[in-house]
Amino acid sequence: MNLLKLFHEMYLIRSVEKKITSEYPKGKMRCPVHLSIGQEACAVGISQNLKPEDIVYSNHRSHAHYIAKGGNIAKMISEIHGKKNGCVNGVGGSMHLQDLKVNFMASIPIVSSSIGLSLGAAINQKRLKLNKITVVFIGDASLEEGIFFECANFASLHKLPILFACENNLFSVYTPIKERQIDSNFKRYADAFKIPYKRVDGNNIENVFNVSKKIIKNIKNGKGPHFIQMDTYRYLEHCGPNEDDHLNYRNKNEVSFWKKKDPLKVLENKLLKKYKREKLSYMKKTIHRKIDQIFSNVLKEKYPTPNDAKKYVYAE
Amino acid sequence: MNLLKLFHEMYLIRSVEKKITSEYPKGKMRCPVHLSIGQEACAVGISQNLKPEDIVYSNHRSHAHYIAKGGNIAKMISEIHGKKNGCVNGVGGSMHLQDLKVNFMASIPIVSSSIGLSLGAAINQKRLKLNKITVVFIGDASLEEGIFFECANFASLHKLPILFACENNLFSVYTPIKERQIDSNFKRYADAFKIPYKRVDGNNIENVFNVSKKIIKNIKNGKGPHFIQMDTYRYLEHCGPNEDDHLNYRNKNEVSFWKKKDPLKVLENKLLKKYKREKLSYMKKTIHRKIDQIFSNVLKEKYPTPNDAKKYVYAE
Amino acid sequence: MSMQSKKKRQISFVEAIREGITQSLQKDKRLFLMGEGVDDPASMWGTIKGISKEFGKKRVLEMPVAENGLIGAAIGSSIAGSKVLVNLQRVEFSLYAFEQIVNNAAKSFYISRGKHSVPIVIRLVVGRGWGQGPEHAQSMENIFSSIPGLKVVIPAFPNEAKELMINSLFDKNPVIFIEHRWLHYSKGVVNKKFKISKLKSMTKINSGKDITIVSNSINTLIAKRVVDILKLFNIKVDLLNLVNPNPLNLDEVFKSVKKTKNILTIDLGHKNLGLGGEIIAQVVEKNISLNSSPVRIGLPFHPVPSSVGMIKGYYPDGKKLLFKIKKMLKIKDSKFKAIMGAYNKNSPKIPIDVPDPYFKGPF
Amino acid sequence: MSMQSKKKRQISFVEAIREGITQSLQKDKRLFLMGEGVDDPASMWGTIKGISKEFGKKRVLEMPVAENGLIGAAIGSSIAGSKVLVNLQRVEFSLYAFEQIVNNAAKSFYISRGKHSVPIVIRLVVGRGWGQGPEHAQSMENIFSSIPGLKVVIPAFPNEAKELMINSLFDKNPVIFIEHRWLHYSKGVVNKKFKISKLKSMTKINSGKDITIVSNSINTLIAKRVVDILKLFNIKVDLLNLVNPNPLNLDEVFKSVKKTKNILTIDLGHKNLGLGGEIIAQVVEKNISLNSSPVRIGLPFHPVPSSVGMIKGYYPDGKKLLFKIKKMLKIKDSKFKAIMGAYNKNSPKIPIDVPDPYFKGPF
Ligand SMILES: Cc1ncc(C[n+]2csc(CCOP(=O)(O)OP(=O)(O)O)c2C)c(N)n1
Ligand SMILES: Cc1ncc(C[n+]2csc(CCOP(=O)(O)OP(=O)(O)O)c2C)c(N)n1
Ligand SMILES: [Mg+2]
Ligand SMILES: [Mg+2]
Repeated sequence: MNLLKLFHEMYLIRSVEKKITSEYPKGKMRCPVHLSIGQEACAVGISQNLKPEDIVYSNHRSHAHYIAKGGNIAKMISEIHGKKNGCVNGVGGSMHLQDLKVNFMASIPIVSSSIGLSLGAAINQKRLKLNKITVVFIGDASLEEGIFFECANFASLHKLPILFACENNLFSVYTPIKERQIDSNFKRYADAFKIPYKRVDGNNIENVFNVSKKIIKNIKNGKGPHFIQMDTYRYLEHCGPNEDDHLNYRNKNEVSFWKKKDPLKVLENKLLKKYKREKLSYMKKTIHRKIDQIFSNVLKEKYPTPNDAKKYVYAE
Repeated sequence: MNLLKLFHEMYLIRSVEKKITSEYPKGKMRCPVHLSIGQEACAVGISQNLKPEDIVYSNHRSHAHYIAKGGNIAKMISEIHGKKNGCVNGVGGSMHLQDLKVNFMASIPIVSSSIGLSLGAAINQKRLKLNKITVVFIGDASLEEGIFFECANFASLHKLPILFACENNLFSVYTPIKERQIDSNFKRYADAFKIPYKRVDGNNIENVFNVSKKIIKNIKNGKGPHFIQMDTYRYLEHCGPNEDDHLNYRNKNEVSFWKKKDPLKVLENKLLKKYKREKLSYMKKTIHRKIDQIFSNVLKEKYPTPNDAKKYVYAE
Repeated sequence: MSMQSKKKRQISFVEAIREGITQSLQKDKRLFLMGEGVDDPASMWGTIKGISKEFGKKRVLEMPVAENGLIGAAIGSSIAGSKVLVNLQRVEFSLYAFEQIVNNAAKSFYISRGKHSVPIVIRLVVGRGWGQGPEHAQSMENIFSSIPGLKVVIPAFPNEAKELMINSLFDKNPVIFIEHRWLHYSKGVVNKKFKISKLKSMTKINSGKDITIVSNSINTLIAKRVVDILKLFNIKVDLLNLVNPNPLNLDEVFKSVKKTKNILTIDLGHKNLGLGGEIIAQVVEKNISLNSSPVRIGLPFHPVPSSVGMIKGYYPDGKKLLFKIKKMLKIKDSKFKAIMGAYNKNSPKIPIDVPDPYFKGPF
Repeated sequence: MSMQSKKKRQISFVEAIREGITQSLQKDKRLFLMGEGVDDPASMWGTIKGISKEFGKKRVLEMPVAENGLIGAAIGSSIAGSKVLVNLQRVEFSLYAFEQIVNNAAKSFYISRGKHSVPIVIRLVVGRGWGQGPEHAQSMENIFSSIPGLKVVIPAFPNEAKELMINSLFDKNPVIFIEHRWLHYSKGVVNKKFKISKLKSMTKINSGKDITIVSNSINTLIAKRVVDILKLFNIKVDLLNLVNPNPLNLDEVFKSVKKTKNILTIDLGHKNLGLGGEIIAQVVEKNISLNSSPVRIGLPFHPVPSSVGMIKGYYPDGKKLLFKIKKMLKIKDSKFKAIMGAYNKNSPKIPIDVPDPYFKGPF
């Protein structure tokens, strides 16, 4: 486990998203954005254990998953700006990121709709003995849609190489989990299909990394589907670049509890015991420079045209 | 527990369905029929604990549920014959039986589609403090459709007065459960939602009756949803009046194992220790006479007209 | 407050919806609300704000993210005697519940021979803007309108929104209530009174002898702006606002086209297999003689892209409409130039992915 | 075997489908089957009988009763590089998977800018008979045809069934393959050879100058019988069999109607918002001059009842068709009587809820 690498990835994601929050009000990013600030450890901890050949599917809150899997950041920023050189030429916006070069197959904004697709990917991996796995990132609300259970059943029955990676941030939009499910321990669901289950502090990157490393090894060794529950917290509003705690739908203590456990802070404090502050500062500066560059480049990029919009309705 | 009554109900159902098998080849019943022969104890054992005000929903295999709840048999036979005096005027056929007089709300032929409706009925009962319950009869395959899980979650979250009454006859059409689910113990699913669960021999009417009696009391007492798994077996083909064991999709030993445990035979043997054979013969004869009468009356009934078909598309 | 000032009260589409729902909840104890986030701070863009406070949690049931079970439960509750208003933030979320809608909502009354009525209203928000993209901006009124047993209701103006909401909530049939996201911003005069009436097929927004336009939702606003300009040039449009396309009753369209001998339709969704095609087919089946070939406007046959660059020309707008009308009515170039000039003067240049200020009304 | 006898080989629609699937499985290793009961004794009315034995369980994946997950998985497998044939016994079962079909199947190619193609075929059986009733006998080709990105394929004859099955399986797009239950009984000459060609919009079943009829599936058989009778009376029909209504290309219809100046359409499902309406709208938009008002035949706007008593007149039949044609072509009463006589002679009286022997072919 390379802690510096883990920090680098998390810091990269955080910084990209912070840049989005500061630029968003200018009105150049004209699509809804669901930010992962606070949840970076989940995406990074898992993805650092994946090979480029392994498949990842994501949902509406896709930026962290995309970057963690190695997705091209410039293309993501272009996509959010609706530019032609975006990862899907501007046709999808933030909720439809994909980068096939790293098998980040797709982000699907309909809750749980990606689970069926992921199951299909895993069926393929098993049928063709590809020795690859599929990870599907889902939120806590995803476990309320029937399709999750349909797919969990089949995955277990056929011992498919799939990891259900569930980020439990305790909310679906403004609605707390206790108004939606009987409790927030998802072992119940995994047990229903005899799927091995682990629960980790999703803000603790070392934890996520270590636990998912073992799980992913198991899956590759043919042990079938696994479920990992990562408890974490989103800092900003469900959709958009702002804080929304003035709306009082979340308990103030809960918010500060989680912010104290900020995944970057925790790791940074640890790193500072081993490395000089300058080393980290340099890393950060490099990251910021790269991001600033991307954000200034994107403004020069062209928009796609109505003619582009007519393409790719049908394959020839 | 009135064993004679239980026997009477089961014998009635069995005889109606046997009559259907013998008359069906004549081509007067021109709709698909899914018979419950072999599974009668499930419907009767539960329904004998229900009040007329309690609501029942059924599926494609609805005859036993309908009769056990006290549905009008003549109207059912008329319905299967497509006659105007059928319980839904011939518009639905065997797969759409309903008799609102006894709150047998509907039979829904799409697998699991009734579960949502049942949840709604139970929401009503709870909201309006009606002190009634809803029973939804489902098959083992029903537990594969996502909507079951969606509804189980909500039922548990809101402690709704609903009984998931699952008849596990080990098959979905020709496909055995082991090709569809990881095992045939459904406690896993109930546990996922902390729903109290009981498993009974679905061919043992006393068992079904006693266990469901307690469960139904619990539900009425506000203990929320319950799940009962009743293991049983269908004798005839999935759909239609014939045996189909020559197709060899079921193990011969399995078939004879279950036939030995025939719910009627078991109870009849017990009754014969207490009552004279004549008493039972008389009961049977009365039942047959009633059924013969119904089947001869139905032939004189009128068909609905194309004009009838145009009615009730919209409520005024 | 005098009758006069009452009549003139202006409120937004959002407030009109909320007033309709609130008054209906007061009038009918059997009615309750279900949905995801029905009790949250956004509360469906404010359309149900404060309702759970006013009426209590029993009338406002928060649901898990499980549309199939949720809509099934709404249908089941209504069969059992309640009335349910289901709130979904996007039309796409209802796709998970399509089986329940097509089989149970639409057919229970039919199958039960009138014993099970299904008085539910499913609010579905459709529409464009801010790069929502291919899975958050579809419009499916044609699909819901093709299913017998469902009603489909589509308001265009604040007063209609309230009126139709009440009428839908007091209709005994399952109603798919389609709200265009951009209309939420509009304002207009809305009667404070609670009044139930029958759902009517369409409302006449303008009377004229030259051409019939059939549209609904935001397209009626687009058309109205054009109609008002054309009026200045003595071109008179019969503008019919098809608020209830299922069940489809086109008597008013037939009457209108017999008079104008010209028909143009505007679909909210794709032109292909849209309502416009059905309307035109029924008109020509009736052998109503026409002075020009019927014209349809609607979305092209591809998904909604997210980027502002791509959606140029994707949605119907006033200019497109004017060009079609020019051709149909053979308006002379010189006159048309004047018309366009007037139209442009009246239409500020604004980004394509945010609502035009015109849509704010007042109406 | 000589070329001649090869050409004359007659097999059933069921066998034709099976042959198409079998040959495709041989040609393309990426293809596999999914579904409920794909390996059972009924094996989709025999259309996939023996396939799991011949190709092994790896090519035939039995699935739980979970259509949404199943179709999602089929789409996901195809995006990942496989090709999948999904088998559903009734169109209604696909309604649970509508979200997957509308969003993921139809839009993945578009959203991924051509990177994810979705080569799946979803077989849906539709159709009438034996009291299936309101939830087992619907027909939804219009709904699937209204969704950009999906293809819809509807064979009418055994040779078409094989050809279209192969072409669908080798098409890169998601195909909804609609089989009418009654066609399974029909027989016809089917080429043994495996041949991939492009999906065409329609096939011409008969050439004529007097009237254009557009139909598909079983309605094409119904029309063919009428067309053959009319031929005896020197009335010549252009009979177009619309095998691929999505994407809809009506060039042949326009050409035909320009010649015949009369058009009649037959919908498999409800007439309202059906394909017929779209066809007629496009014809009149093109300002093609007509000698008679266009006519549509299709199912009335209510669910399918189960009882034999109720379905009289529900489905299109030859007589209804003849009456419409009489009116359109102004056929004299005396001549029409003779036509009817000939038609009746050729049409045995049989129950309304079982397939007419005519539908057995050979075609
Ligand atoms: C089928 C469907 N229903 C509702 C929504 C609206 N919606 C978008 S994100 C979201 C919350 C999902 O919560 P969760 O899965 O926990 O992810 P989180 O946003 O917390 O990361 C909802 C309800 C949707 N996109 N799709
Ligand atoms: C959604 C859906 N998928 C498939 C079917 C076809 N089908 C009818 S009954 C049945 C078997 C259901 O099995 P189970 O629930 O165990 O009930 P059983 O027939 O064994 O009583 C199936 C698959 C259907 N009616 N609905
Ligand atoms: Mg969440
Ligand atoms: Mg079963």
